[in-house]
Amino acid sequence: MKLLYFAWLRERIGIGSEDVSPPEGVETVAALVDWLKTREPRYEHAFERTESIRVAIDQEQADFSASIIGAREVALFPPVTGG
Amino acid sequence: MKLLYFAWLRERIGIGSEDVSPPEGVETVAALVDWLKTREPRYEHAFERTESIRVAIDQEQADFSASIIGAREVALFPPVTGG
Amino acid sequence: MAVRVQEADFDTGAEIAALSTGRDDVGAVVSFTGLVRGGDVSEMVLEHYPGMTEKALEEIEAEARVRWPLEGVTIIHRVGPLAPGARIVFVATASRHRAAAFEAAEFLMDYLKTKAPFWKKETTPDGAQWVDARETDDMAAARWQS
Amino acid sequence: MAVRVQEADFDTGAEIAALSTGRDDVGAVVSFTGLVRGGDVSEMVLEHYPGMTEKALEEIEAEARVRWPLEGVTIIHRVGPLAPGARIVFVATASRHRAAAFEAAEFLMDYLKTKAPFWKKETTPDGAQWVDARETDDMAAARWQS
Repeated sequence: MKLLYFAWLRERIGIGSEDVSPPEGVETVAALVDWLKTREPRYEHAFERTESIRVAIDQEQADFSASIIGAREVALFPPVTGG
Repeated sequence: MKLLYFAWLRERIGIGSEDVSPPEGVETVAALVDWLKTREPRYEHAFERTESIRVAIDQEQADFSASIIGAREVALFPPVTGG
Repeated sequence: MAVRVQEADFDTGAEIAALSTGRDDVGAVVSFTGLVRGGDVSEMVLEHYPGMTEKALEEIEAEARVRWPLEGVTIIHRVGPLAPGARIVFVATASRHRAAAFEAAEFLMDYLKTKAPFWKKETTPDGAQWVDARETDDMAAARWQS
Repeated sequence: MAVRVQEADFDTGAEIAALSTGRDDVGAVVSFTGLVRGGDVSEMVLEHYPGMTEKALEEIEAEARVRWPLEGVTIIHRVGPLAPGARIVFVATASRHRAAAFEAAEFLMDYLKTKAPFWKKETTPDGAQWVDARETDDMAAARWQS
């Protein structure tokens, strides 16, 4: 599964994308984020306030409760500020 | 006093402007129009439906009840349709 | 000048750019361009009341500037004969924020449609006819009165 | 294509004209141009999510076309570094009548601001900072949901 990070989330994690294989049982965005936070302090720091993080699964907006099973691309980012 | 006519009012009266000296007692737009209607059939025809005629006194929108005493320029025209 | 009545066509891009050129406090420019629609109409002629027209447009602009924080306003209205597809009218508003620019532009058009002394005459296969004022335009203008 | 994401600047006049060129059924074109405001800001950088951005903008356009009778829509958003005064975003709508063109343009901007994956980073004397999302933008977008 490909993960993408944008804006300050990208900067805190230090990379824009990575390929991961979450362990069995990690089936939602929320679980994915919890698992990432256990990996390294930079993830813990990046995801410390999940209420200000948005998610897209395969380029469609989604919720933290959404399933990531079968997803090819999960993007995590702050609220958008374009326009 | 200068009178101006626009759009179909101008066409019905046959001229775009004229100088008039209304008789004493003609002190409002309504009285002016009534006096004009007595002059010739083309005025009678032009002003037959006064509810669809608008007026400006010295280039400011006004009502039929407005005074024309001291006015230099009175314009009569249909509802505007620009834009 | 912010208000122009002219026979000549105008350049929408240049007018939009002029509202923000050389300054960095404008965050939003909204423009409206009105065009002659064809269909049965082969030609349109715009008549106006020289002198009062400019005054009326300037009053409309002044009213918009009282209601919204605007950094700039442009109003251009063409007169004379116009073919289908031709530009008739242009309104542009510049502001720090988009809501003011949008609202002011819509207000300007609604007021212009009901308060500025222009009259349209259309030529169709049935001949030339003066366009009737639309009740929906009066309603659109009325919503700004509170 | 009606939706473009690009580093290059764009020509507002040409974009507005393109929506009515060669046709006579468009009576109204409304455009919005968003610009970088200066003040403390010396530079702005726009980041986006390639692939999803275009998709999101196309969905926003499709939603506008469902809600209003539009003859044309153009959305352009720049990415990369931008100086104060530079154009960032452009939205234009063409319709037979002005109310639809105005409403749709405002809707497109409100939705774009809250749903399209762009992020702004500003450089000020205090350093470079990611711009916070504004609650007023969420409120502006929410009013279209009924």
